[in-house]
Amino acid sequence: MSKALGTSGLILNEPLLWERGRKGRCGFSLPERDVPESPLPAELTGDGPPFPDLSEVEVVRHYTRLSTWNYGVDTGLYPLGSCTMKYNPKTNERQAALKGFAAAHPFLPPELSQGALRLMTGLERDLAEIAGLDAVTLQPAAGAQGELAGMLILHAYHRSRGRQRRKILVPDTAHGTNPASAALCGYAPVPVPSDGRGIIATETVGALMDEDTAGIMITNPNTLGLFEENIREVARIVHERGGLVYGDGANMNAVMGIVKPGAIGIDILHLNLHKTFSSPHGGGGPGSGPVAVRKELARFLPVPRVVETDGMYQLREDFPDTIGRLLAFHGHFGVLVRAYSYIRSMGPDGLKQASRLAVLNANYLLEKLKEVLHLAYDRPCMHECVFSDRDQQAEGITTLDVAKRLMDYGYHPPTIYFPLVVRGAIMIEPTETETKEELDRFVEAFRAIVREGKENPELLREAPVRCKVRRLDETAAARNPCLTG
Amino acid sequence: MSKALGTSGLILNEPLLWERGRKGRCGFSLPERDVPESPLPAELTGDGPPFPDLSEVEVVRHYTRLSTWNYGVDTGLYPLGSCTMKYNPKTNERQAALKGFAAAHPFLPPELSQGALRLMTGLERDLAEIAGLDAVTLQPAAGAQGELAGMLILHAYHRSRGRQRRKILVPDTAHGTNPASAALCGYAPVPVPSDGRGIIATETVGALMDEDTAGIMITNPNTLGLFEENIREVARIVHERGGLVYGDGANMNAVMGIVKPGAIGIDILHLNLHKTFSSPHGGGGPGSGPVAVRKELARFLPVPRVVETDGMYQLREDFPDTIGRLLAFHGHFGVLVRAYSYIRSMGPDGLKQASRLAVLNANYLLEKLKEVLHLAYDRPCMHECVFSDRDQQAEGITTLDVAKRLMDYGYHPPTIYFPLVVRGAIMIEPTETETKEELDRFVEAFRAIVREGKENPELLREAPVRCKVRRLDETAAARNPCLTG
Amino acid sequence: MRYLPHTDEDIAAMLGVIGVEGIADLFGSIPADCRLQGELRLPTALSEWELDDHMDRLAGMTAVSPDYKVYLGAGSYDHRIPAAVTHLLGRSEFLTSYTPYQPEMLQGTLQGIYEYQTLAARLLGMDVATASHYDGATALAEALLMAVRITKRKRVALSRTIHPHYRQVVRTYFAPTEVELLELPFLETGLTDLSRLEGLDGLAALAVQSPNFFGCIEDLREAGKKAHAAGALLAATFSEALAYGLLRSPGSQGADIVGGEGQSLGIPRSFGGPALGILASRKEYLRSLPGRLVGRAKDRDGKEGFVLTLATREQHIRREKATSNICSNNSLCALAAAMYMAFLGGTGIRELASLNRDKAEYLKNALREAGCTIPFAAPTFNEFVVSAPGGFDAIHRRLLEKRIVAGLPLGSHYPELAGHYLLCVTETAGRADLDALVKGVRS
Amino acid sequence: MRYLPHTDEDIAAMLGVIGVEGIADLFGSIPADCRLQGELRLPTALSEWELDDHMDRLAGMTAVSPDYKVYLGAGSYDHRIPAAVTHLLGRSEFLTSYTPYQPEMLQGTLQGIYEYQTLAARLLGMDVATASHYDGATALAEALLMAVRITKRKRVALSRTIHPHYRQVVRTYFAPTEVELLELPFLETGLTDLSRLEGLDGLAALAVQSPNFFGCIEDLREAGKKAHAAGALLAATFSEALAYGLLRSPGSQGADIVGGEGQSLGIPRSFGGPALGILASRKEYLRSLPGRLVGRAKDRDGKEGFVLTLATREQHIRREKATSNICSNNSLCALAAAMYMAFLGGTGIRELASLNRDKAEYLKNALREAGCTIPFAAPTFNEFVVSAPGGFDAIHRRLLEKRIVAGLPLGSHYPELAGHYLLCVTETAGRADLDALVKGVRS
Ligand SMILES: Cc1ncc(COP(=O)(O)O)c(C=O)c1O
Ligand SMILES: Cc1ncc(COP(=O)(O)O)c(C=O)c1O
Repeated sequence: MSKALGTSGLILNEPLLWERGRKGRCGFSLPERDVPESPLPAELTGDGPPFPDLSEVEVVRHYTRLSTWNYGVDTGLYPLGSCTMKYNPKTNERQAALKGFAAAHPFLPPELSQGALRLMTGLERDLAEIAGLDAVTLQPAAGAQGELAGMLILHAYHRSRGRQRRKILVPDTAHGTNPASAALCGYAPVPVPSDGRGIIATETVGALMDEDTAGIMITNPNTLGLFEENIREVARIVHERGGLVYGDGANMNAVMGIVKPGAIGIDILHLNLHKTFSSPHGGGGPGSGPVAVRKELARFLPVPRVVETDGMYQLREDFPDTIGRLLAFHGHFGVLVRAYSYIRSMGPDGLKQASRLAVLNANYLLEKLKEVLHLAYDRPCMHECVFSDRDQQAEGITTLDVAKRLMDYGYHPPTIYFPLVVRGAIMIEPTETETKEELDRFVEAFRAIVREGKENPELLREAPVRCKVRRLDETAAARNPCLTG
Repeated sequence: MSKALGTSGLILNEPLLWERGRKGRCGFSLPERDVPESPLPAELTGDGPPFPDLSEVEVVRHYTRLSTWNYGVDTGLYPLGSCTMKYNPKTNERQAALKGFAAAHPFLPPELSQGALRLMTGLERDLAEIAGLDAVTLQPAAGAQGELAGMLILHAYHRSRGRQRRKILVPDTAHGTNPASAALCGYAPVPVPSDGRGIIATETVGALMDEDTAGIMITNPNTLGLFEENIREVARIVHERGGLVYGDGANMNAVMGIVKPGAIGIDILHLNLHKTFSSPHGGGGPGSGPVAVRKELARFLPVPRVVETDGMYQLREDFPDTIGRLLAFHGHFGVLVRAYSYIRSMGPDGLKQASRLAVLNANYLLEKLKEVLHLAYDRPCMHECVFSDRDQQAEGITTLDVAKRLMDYGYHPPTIYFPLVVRGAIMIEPTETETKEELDRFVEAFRAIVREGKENPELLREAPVRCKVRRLDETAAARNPCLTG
Repeated sequence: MRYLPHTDEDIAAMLGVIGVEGIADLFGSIPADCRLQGELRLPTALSEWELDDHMDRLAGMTAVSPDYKVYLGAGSYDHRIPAAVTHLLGRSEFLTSYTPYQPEMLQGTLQGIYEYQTLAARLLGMDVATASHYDGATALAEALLMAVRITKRKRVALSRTIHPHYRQVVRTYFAPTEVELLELPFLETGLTDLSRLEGLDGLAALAVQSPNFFGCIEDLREAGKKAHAAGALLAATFSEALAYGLLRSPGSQGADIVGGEGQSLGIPRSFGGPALGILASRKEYLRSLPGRLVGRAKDRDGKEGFVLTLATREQHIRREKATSNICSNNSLCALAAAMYMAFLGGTGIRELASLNRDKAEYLKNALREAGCTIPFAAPTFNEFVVSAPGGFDAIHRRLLEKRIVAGLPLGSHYPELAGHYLLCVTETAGRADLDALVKGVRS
Repeated sequence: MRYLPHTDEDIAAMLGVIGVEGIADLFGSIPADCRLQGELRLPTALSEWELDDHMDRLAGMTAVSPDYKVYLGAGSYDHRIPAAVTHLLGRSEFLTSYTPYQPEMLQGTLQGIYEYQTLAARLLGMDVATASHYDGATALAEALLMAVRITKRKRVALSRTIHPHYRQVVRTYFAPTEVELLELPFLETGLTDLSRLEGLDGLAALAVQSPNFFGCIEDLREAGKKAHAAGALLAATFSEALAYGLLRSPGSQGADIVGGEGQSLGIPRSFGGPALGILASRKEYLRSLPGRLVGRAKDRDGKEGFVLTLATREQHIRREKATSNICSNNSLCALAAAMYMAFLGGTGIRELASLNRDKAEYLKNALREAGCTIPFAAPTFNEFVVSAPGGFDAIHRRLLEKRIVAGLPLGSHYPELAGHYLLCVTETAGRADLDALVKGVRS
């Protein structure tokens, strides 16, 4: 039974929620009313929101059907570059659902929330060790908010030194959140072009870094899947000229236990728990983007911070130099539980092995796929590799066509058209949880698609044909946006 | 977006388990070895079973993909006649998973298992009340084992009266388990033909019931969805001639709170918790088939029985007349928890309303569908109604073709070719949890299919075309059975 | 009520289509004297939240870990179940589907059960396994009924080392038949006295459990030889399926039919059920097997798929002539077992089984050192019988006060073993727990 | 390790294909002086079962019901979550998928979020809602940044009755900007003193929370009038979304942008996160909204579907010119909220909201009768401030001994309210619980 992965099967259509239901139904078990009514003044109350009324089974079917139009990591390979779509362990879900975590109120007095606070402290310590840095905040809600926290710390740092700076260096391979986060702090991003080998040359930074530049935001390994080999030199230059080095740790999955960012010149680093530390992406979030800093910068970390005194943990806000608060409460605790569970399950050896195998998988794919597709930088990669549609241009086939055709083959497409430095980029990050067999099948799918591109390019241009819908017109959708029903 | 329910979408192929994996992988977290090895004598041990070795993600994907080839009640309408495929409430799953239930050992001393025993007593009482009978055993594993228990009780009863009998009356509309269960007790089933109105005539029973006949097995409402109107007379005759009346309560969903079987002459009744009482079918089981009996028969019930003394519950086996034990332990407790949760959630009014609406739904379907299909008995029904393919025969279309085509429309087919008294039977039981809109759509699907049958019968004969596989050759499969890989 | 979707308008519209006034009119075919006057006397409905509280309270009234350490086996075992099994089994496509009589739309269940059949057969070294039976006891009863059908003989010998409840169930199933059930005593070693078979004629089957109820590993090869010599079938049974991660399989030792319990394979104890009857046989008895079987099939395009097959054995086709009355089986439990076996793998199951053996042995030795007696000398898997000078009862009571349930008293099932207890140790017991138990014995 | 599938043979074969000796060779591009010497100093790996025990212990060290009765709200609310929500949200197709950048293969998430946007907009009476933001505080901060962008003004007025943490977050987000943040005091009634707006010029936005931090229902209509008169936008915020099951929606009262917290809608408290930032606005500000939006689209056959749209506002297209830096949002929480709103329905949410109000009112009255003071006269939803002659601190402490957490002390955020507590009562509190609390107050 070795056949193509993708095939067609029965799925069910399902209307919009409000196209179902009948006034008066209710899928919720309303608690008994055991107190008298006490109506609000009429001028304060409305008619209640115009929601459809549905029975429990209708709602269950609605979402069950919707779910079958989706594709998750549990469905198959999800090789989105820069997203680290590794397997999300089921035990983590058990832990996060424990009543003592899920039902805990964030304002519980410290003596009534020691378990949660202890977990946070443990996770802070683990992440500090992995980052090679001294202090950690778990508060940022996602990578981008981690970046914002980092930029605010940078900002506070320069302010504390008496002179604010206006620019920040951002490599051209950086993720879009980097310049956007910098801009939120009023920093003008200065693009740093990568060199012919896909990394930042020391001289380029030497030429750009000046006294009005707050520092550099650097992703290492970068989004081409390449290690920034000059990182120590770059950091030296930045530091020398009074700047700080911000590390985007979204690609930490390549180097856990192999490189400690703090040891190579990074001053501030954010980690994506929903990438490296296995918490599920949930169709777009929630994530969690803890930030680790050097000792000297710890005073700027957001509040509250978890503080231990004599074995008693508590949340404290009395840090005068703090950048302030980033979320209403203490971070995406539910995500923290999952990351903590993952780290405890893997242990130091497991984490390192995960990185080693992530890099092995990526290089194996690189090696096999480069016979099929044009490899942007022909050298060994770290956790991901970037190809392009250069060799397909003759047939008028684009990266988008290839991506859409992959769906018919049963795969989620890789990240496409990013990083921007590679035209028609196809950015593949297999992660360590994929088997060799799966990678082999994936390569065969690519090979078949490239062949189809030559022999019958329409197959690609018309793709996908197996999904619930064919190619959707995103341009028309944006021209006439319909965002509510 | 009102369009056909069934459509085609992307699903993934998946090989057999042992076509995956690599020796040495393991998807299980082996506990630490904290004791010395103590190998068994070599002559006792083998090489271990030849299982494939898989990682956790491989197994997760395997079953996730398999699941997408399936159709459950949560997917859509499942109108299998005689199966009562009602919605399976999610809260019941929560309750059954509670550690104090799921992890409880069946041999726990009574003082350490009061919660479980109390629940069983509560459920016994509820079922006795619903059945209108005096004593209940929760032990039978499914409906068929309930029947066996009932037949054994019948057997024990006759033995206790000094003379065994050799025959038992079984209506021709009965489910196959009825004669099979009777046969297990050595009773020869004597078919009782139903009359022109689809029910048992008193005279027929009068003619067949004799002193060598142990009793009658009667399903009420019967599998044609019709109430056995002569039940009291039939019971009187059977009782008069020394027999007992066994009730197959699989169709209890029609009459909860409306008819108490014990009050209309039934002496022994089994209930299907996985039908009437909402526990999920699990792709074929586990079920649970409690048996309720009249006071006089209680002494024959299987052991152990739950007995209360001064608020303390315990399992007791000291019942000398018992038919014995049916399962290693005390029944499908996990299923009992679900049924108990359901009964508690519905309350007496809810259960009765469920039956009322089940009957309403069936009659509504009957009324609308009889314009489309041939109705076997043109009279109001109880919880289900039976049609046939009579009017399709001209086009050479069979019930099977219609059933398979329904799949393409996104519906699980009804029960077909049962009961046997209706040629080409199409037996539909919508249950109370379906909405009017859903029933309307279902009727439209039938209407469209019947039209297709006239205009383009190949569409039916080639159906299904949307499922993962097309029509499977069951005959060839049985001729050359391949049951393991 | 949230499960009942009908609004008053829905009901009115539907009644209008049917052409009756009220729902009550639909019950017109029920004679007045058949109708319940009044309402059911049941507790009033609970909200979802009241139910949660109520069930939390009930569930809180049973002794489970970590509050209690429970060293009970005897047919129901405490094994770790991966969170992933629970998750996958909860997929509603598996949980809420019916028996796959319509195979095109239930290929998931069908392939899953086909794989279960295969893994179960491999575990036991047999040719075929059915789609599942209710539990170990009923699987054994059906195995013996089957042996009687195959051999057309009327006598069955059961070892007394078979789980007493299994033997009771066999008795129940055989009560209406004319088959004679004999019991074979056990030797000092804890093993079946097979010598008692000699001279028995007309034997349909010999039933032996291994590991037996005392945890001892029986000599199935010898049992097979003796049974076959008598022209009978060897029906093997077991309550601890995990043992076959380590032991030679019944099939390799000569078993003709195997009916036993699969609860250990990823199924929670759940106060005794639902569990999993595993029923397997040699190929030649295929058509005598009771219950459902999944087989391979091809569709019209020649594509591979799966169907329920050989249904002519079953009650829905053959009615009173069927090989059994079973209809619903324990399918979801079979699927759980297949998942569990898949997660473990061949390498994992062997390691896990060894760990069970080693932990039990650790406790056995420690108890012996602590002055307890281990009456049976035969090697055991993860259960063993223990006593003490003057009996183990007082020790058991003392341990109970420390929230340790130190095994099952055997006296009620084996009067000669009064004061003896059956203890079970699985991978869930840490060495510290075991040491605590022994300390409790000593004190 | 069960998550890592590679066998030694796999690794060897793969290295062979790559043409290197060992995995270490793949790290050749990392300069030697960048490599970690030695190993990470982390606790060694736990088995799944050790992890379970460890986490059970940690989770056991927080105070939750039924052991504790916790009357805390203040931005995180105790509402019932149907088991069906938890079940559906656990479907791996929702849980383990990425942002739907490839819409054809993620129509489930997309339709689900489109429905969320619609229900969120309906709840708030706004034209559009985004696909979600992190939480209420960040949604408010983004709403205000947005108002500054729209109006190009540099002054924002925040009511002091806005959740103190929300105001802190706004400060954090605005710290690097030149925008001036003003705070409006509150009146004796517990409502914002809107008169302070008079004379303020250059105002970009007025931010008001309703129900406010004290539980009091603000006069949004008046706030809107005042804001608009000043040429500013009204940015409404809220921490208790359920209130809008009963109250007039912010949109109907004149709000231009709404940024608040949706945790009440089916999301567990989870020690404060993840929660759900709901961000909505009037149509005209659509293109200034930060974060993802799902819109309808048609495929090549004209079939309806959904896509992420208006991405030119976002960082992955516009980088530093984006309307925000947000990338991952709280999508799964938005899906949970949509499910929750679907289960409740329009009829249900109104009833549930009323029940919250009525239960809180019951306690408020009972406390007043028991001698407590209720300092603010304005009507409240399910939270209110309480004090007592001499302050509520002693009572709070006493109740804590009875495992009742009777609200949040307000002194640290509002020094003038030392000794005052903010209590929250939801549908989870039974009358008997409330009576017990009052009894504890009295004793
Ligand atoms: C390199 C990099 N940095 C930052 C981010 C932003 O992280 P988040 O989506 O958690 O905000 C991403 C996300 O894809 C990323 O790939
Ligand atoms: C009328 C009737 N009786 C008995 C049974 C047997 O029940 P079970 O499958 O639980 O053994 C069924 C099952 O379909 C049935 O419909």
